[in-house]
Amino acid sequence: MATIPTPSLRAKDYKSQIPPVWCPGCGHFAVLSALTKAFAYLKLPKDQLALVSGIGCSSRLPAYLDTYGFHGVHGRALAVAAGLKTARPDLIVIAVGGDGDGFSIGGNHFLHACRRNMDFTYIVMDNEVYGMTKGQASPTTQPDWTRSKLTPHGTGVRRFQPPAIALAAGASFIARGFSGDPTGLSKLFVEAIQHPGFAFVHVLSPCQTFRPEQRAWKQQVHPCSLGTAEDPARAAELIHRDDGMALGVLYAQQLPVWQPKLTQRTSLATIEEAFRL
Amino acid sequence: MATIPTPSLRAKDYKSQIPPVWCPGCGHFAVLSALTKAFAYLKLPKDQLALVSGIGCSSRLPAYLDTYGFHGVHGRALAVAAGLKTARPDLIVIAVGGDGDGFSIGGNHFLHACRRNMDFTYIVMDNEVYGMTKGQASPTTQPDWTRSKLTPHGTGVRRFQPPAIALAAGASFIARGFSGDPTGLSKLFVEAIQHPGFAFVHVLSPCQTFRPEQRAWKQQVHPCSLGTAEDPARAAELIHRDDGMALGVLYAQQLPVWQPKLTQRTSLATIEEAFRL
Amino acid sequence: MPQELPRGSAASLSIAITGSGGSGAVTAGSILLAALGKAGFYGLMTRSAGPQIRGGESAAMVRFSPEPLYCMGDQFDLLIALDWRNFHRFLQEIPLGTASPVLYDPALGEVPEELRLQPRLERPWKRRAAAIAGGRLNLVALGTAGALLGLPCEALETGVQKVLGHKGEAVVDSAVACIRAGFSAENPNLARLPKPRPDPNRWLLSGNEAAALGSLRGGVRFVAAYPITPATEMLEWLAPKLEQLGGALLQAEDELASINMILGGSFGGMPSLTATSGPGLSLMMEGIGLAVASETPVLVADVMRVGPSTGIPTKSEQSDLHIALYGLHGDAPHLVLAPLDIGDCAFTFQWAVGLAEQLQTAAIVLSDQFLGQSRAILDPPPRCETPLTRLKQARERPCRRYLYTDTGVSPMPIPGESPCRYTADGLEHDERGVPSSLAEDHLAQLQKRRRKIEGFAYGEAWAEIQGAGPLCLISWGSSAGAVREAAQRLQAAGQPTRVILLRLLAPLRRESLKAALAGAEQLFVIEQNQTGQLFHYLHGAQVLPPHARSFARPGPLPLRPGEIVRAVRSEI
Amino acid sequence: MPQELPRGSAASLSIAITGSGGSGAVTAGSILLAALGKAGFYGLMTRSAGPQIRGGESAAMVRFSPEPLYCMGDQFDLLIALDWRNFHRFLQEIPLGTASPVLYDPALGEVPEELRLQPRLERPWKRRAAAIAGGRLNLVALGTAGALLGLPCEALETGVQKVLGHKGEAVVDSAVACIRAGFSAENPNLARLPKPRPDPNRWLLSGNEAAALGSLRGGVRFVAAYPITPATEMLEWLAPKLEQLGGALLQAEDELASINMILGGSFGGMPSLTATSGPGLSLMMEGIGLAVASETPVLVADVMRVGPSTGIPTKSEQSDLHIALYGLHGDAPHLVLAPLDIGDCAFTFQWAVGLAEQLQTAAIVLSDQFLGQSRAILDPPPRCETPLTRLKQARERPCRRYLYTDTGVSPMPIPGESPCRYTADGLEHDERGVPSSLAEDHLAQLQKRRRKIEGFAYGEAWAEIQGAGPLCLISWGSSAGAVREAAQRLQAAGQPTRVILLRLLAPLRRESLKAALAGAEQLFVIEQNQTGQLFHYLHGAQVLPPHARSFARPGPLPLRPGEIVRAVRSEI
Ligand SMILES: Cc1ncc(C[n+]2csc(CCOP(=O)(O)OP(=O)(O)O)c2C)c(N)n1
Ligand SMILES: Cc1ncc(C[n+]2csc(CCOP(=O)(O)OP(=O)(O)O)c2C)c(N)n1
Ligand code: SF4
Ligand code: SF4
Ligand SMILES: [Mg+2]
Ligand SMILES: [Mg+2]
Repeated sequence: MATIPTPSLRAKDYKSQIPPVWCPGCGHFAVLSALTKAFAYLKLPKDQLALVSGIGCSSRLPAYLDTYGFHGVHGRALAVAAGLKTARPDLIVIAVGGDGDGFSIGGNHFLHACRRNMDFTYIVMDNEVYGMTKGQASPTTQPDWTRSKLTPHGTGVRRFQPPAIALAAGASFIARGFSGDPTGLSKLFVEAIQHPGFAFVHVLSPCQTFRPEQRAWKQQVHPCSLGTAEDPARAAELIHRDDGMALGVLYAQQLPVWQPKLTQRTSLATIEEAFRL
Repeated sequence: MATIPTPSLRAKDYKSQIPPVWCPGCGHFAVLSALTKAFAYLKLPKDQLALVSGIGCSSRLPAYLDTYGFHGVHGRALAVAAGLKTARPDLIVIAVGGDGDGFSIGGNHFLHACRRNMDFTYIVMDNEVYGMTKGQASPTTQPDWTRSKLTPHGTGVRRFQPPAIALAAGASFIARGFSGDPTGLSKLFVEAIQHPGFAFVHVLSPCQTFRPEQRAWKQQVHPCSLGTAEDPARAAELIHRDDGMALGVLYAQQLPVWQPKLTQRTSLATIEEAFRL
Repeated sequence: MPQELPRGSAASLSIAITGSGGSGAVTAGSILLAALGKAGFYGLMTRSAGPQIRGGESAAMVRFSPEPLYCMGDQFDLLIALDWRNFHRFLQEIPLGTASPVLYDPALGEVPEELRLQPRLERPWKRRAAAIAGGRLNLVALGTAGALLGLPCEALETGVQKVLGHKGEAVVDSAVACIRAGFSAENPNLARLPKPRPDPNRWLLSGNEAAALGSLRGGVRFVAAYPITPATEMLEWLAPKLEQLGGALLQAEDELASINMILGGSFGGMPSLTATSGPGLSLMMEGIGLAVASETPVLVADVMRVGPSTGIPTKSEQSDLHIALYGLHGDAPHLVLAPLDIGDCAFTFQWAVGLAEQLQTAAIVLSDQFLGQSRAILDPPPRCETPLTRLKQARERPCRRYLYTDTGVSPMPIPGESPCRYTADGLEHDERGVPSSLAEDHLAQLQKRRRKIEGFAYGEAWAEIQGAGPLCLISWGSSAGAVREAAQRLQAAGQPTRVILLRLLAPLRRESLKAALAGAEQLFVIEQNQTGQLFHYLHGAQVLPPHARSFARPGPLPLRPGEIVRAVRSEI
Repeated sequence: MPQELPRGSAASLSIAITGSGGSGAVTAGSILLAALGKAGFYGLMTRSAGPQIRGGESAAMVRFSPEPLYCMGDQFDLLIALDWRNFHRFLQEIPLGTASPVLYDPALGEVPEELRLQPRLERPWKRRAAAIAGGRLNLVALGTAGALLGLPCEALETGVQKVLGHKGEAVVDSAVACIRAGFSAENPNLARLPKPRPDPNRWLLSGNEAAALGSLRGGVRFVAAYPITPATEMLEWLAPKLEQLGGALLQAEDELASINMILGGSFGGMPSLTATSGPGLSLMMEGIGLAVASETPVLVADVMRVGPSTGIPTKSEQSDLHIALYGLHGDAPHLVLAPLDIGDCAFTFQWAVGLAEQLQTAAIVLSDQFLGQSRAILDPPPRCETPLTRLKQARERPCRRYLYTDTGVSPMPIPGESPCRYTADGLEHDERGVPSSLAEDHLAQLQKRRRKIEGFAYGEAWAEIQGAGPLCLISWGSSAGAVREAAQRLQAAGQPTRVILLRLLAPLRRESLKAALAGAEQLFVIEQNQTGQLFHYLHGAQVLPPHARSFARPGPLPLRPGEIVRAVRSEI
């Protein structure tokens, strides 16, 4: 079936009819909206958009868009996205999820997605907690956060630094947004989608229910003043100095993109010939 | 049974009777020897040593030592080691394995072991190939290495940089050794075992069979001239400039070690009381 | 010896409290349950929530009786509606008796169409709550309900103290005022139950807590786990308790880590456990296989939820039996157990830890969302008194860790405690643990691992057997409660009935089960899944006669005694 | 209609070539196999190696016959020993007939004690090889053996060209000189077989290659996988071929990635596959469950090795049947198939891809190390001609992706190709894919997923049925070869025998199987594992009479026709 040419779509045309299960005030709402604005700005055809996610409050996002979506299992969104993009380079693929999904159970795929540098976008809604399972510490949680019964004295473990790890793993685009800054966020999504290669957007997206203290983020965020060093070694130093609250593009580089060509050069019959005695 | 006080042991006393399955000339032999030398130097009691590994040529190492050993499944050595050390802080725990085991399938545990900073040592024998499964590209393989039939044009994927990732993940001790420099290696093992916290030793350990070109490493290695910056941001820059051939301690820091105390403060009967109506 | 089937089920009452986000249905239910305990009743409370992560509509379902209870009833005798928003979500879950009244405040809107035939009891809760500083409608409603049920007001006040005490005096005072406001205007005029015998020694706890307690009793001191519904509360309860007992809980990065972490802890000599649910169990299968091959004892609790895949995380089902029995690659004998009720979680988990230790293997214990998250008032759960421990003492050096013994169990020295060092291995190996690809070693090790599991004397606890009739109901795990009650009803109706409730699922005690089945003429295998997983397993083991019937019904609704009675009656 | 059981098995010869590291046993075996093909024989070659990663001792086992062969024989008719170092490792694997000669060069040491009763043929290979520039003892030995077997020297030379051609002219010339040096001194004086009918259209390939080819025939164009023995060669063969055909292979970071990657590829519309072995399969179970629940077609090849856990990676066993059938949590109907011989890998994989696509589910195909790594000369494998494809066309917007249809199959629009967008989900959902925790949605979706798998018309390919005797041998997968040959022998000995070889294991074609079993008086279920996994499965499905017997024997040694015949005879 041929795709009908997309008339100019407004942001809200990208939303589906399904009401989000999110708590009132959850940061993920703003991510959803910012994403639809980026789609509208870029005039992306809905049929060509594929949103892929794992499990978590944040990972519920794909169903709230009127695009294609794949809501898979916990932690594997990047693997699904890599497979989809390999098989269908023509699609615009966007993986989304939470800090638990992406940095805890999904950490290995994060490392290897950064290295592989396929042309898709990864949006992590980081609320420094496992929202869906009712409030346990995630890799980005402060070591002294004692509100989870699972770690009543805090985890005592240093925080996972998403941009630093992405850079060390070889990512070519690293940005940070904040769901309290929807316009800025939307712009970052536009840049990320346009970036050729793996684009990682780390979004500070507060959890109203289990981390109400994150309301203070509004006061703590600030524009990134690091500059975007082209030299990864220099960028590494800068990103290691990042206080976790700097918004903007933290690093961007043009690097080789992994994508097989998918052009047929021979027939199966020819291949079979080789088995003859 | 009380442990018999260890008489002075020689390096070879730490070896078991089991003949290694390794190919003649395999770099892993030197790692085995250097390890026994470090044990002898540190006068470690054999009963208190626990070597933990995954699957791969390199992961076969524990059985070749006359210590306790746990040869588990592919990629999970660090998880086994973390559990063992949590339950038995009195033991000297050493996890060993290969680049495939540690950086491909085991990548997530690597990240989280670096963050958690428990007091054990992790030795990766990196030969930039999957030896055991007969020569496929690993995460540290050059992107243009075309000798694996699985990736006949090379992987086209940037290499995994173990020290940079370890640092970004929060590791407190990062060193690189070379199996062609057994004395230096042995010294690094001593330092790593003595380091309080997670000590990662990246060992260049050539695969004779599938990467014969690695014989040239002898000419390429050089002492680390980076200095060991205390400041992780500065260290990050230095480590990003690392050419992968620098030998020595690349980074060392005293950081909080994760280890629960394991002292009993109450009885189960008391705990049960709370269920009474 | 089968016990006698308890006489006809005692009278019970079932109450549902429903409300939308923030209306406090669950708080009211919790207070009610505590009050019932105080008043001398046994009881059971389950909860249900809408799809929202938090603050969505929710319902508390409470059943109580002067006698112990193991399942929810067929229908509800009273519905307390705190409001009507999203009430339809609970319709299926809350079947009302035709004469069951609906208790509500008309100020909060119209009674939904579906309930138009129910008797109505209208009360001005909203107005009364408004008259109290910090007043809450749910508590006024609870006062009314308590009075109608004939509960003493003090019992409700004790309940308030138990549930809200940690919120401070002001909250408690206001809550008590609400309860009294609702209470004072009523006379007990609902069906009343026989007078209960109060006993302050009874316990109030959830199955997840009982399971955790049983594990501690069994000796578990190390836990590694990754959060997942509905297993998380078991872990949350354990974390501080382990610490107090000199143990530790390690929050893992994923389930691959958690299973391998407990292998490490157990290798170090500490009885170790992880708890998860279906998706996590799937991820652990490789590690469990390593426990089997390397003979490292571990306990894996699977608090089952509706499957397949992510399924319905908050609802109960017994559909992980097959993966628990058969989910390992290779021939990998191990233990599978299931607790039969909330209290039995303590016994079964304790026993499972002991068996895993004794037999140096993996034990998978199948609890479920219903058992795990329901709270019950019950007699203190008995301990498992059989001493089961790990054989640690080795004589030889180098150690023959996988020595061929008559029992199949070999000595497992502990690092730091013995000079009999060895390397554990998941590769096939010889007696010393040296990897071997020889047919004779493989066969001998396969046989050893099978022998130790199959040859062990498990005693009587493998099943609960009650009654001796020609009609036989076979079940397992959390369905046991409904099956037991169905059997009591059939028996009371003059149909001599026998129930066989399997606690040890693997290894199947074939001979004992066959003996228990002797003389059974009509057999039903009853379980809460779609495909009859136990039924096929028992047939696979050739213990069932060809005319045995499967009654299998998937979740998310709980199995009810009435539907079992109906299913059985329609077939005999 | 069962086919007739082929008449008594044709005469065959079995040759073993053994040697220590670097002696070239496998090269000699490969040349011999190619030469046999050229000479018109059918044949089969397996290899065995010591524990060293590379360069350790190795053995090549070759069996050939003028008729097609599907398994190794009972014993070897000739042993060619290139040296004696570590020979004892192969003792169990290479049972020699009492009159089978040992062919060797006495210059390389003493014949081991265990062989002292065998006839000996001594040849001065070492000396002859030394006389040739670049001369190699294994090739001289091969020349001798070829001559003794009555092979034309040209056939051996063609074999050299095939196997060593890529090493350049000098190597080939020297090799040919060696062959001739060994050959010229001999007269064919070993047992000779009936004259074969040469046919250049025959193929020479391994089961892993055939499986890969079948997958391509079925339409697979995307593969993601992580290396593991003995599945790697399947992937290594596929990588360049996919590229030529406009597809791609992605080497994943682990098996969790590979299964989820192919879910992504398949969601994008490309038939997708991964290949692994036991440990990797364990790790994929969660992802396979997601394929089932989200109805995303994928094919998972499990090239089985000895289990449990890491087991014996280089040896064959059929012990992953249970995990393949039952290893998913929840009620998760899916497809399980197994190829019956090397050539059948092509058919079964092609069919499995089609079924997965047609039924939008996961298909697990159980090959094994024996099938996968053996090489065979055979007639070109037939194609599966039934067109099976994915239903893509949807009509509605928003799409009812999980529409309840009569077949249970719903339209699956492809991103970028249809405006009927939807979100696939592994949470339980309604017809539109919206997550739902309602009992009615769960039940309806469970039934839909079951209906599509169980209600499909699979046709005749579910099993190969041969013969019609009252003695019935039931088997599956790679044991089929030995069972077929055992049946032929029993039949030839006057015992009318029927064989039922199951290719489709799940869903079990119960009615068809029951029909096929009609009149069978003695039944044996034969398989290569310890616990009788198929036997229990068939009992679980209630298709076997109580007197059916299990003949289950684990790896690593291959099942041999003779031991099956003996086992059957001892019971009837
Ligand atoms: C294999 C597996 N393990 C655990 C879970 C339970 N689980 C569901 S969501 C979640 C964490 C979600 O946290 P995050 O990704 O940060 O998302 P958030 O809810 O905070 O947006 C967990 C642990 C699961 N569904 N599957
Ligand atoms: C779950 C699982 N997947 C794959 C394998 C196959 N496998 C065994 S070892 C290995 C790679 C070993 O490479 P490395 O860790 O670098 O060790 P080396 O052999 O090079 O020393 C692989 C992929 C396995 N055993 N288990
Ligand atoms: S629990 Fe937190 S993350 Fe989840 S929906 Fe609510 S506010 Fe958002
Ligand atoms: S294959 Fe390579 S890594 Fe493995 S033992 Fe041989 S030389 Fe060492
Ligand atoms: Mg989160
Ligand atoms: Mg390696």
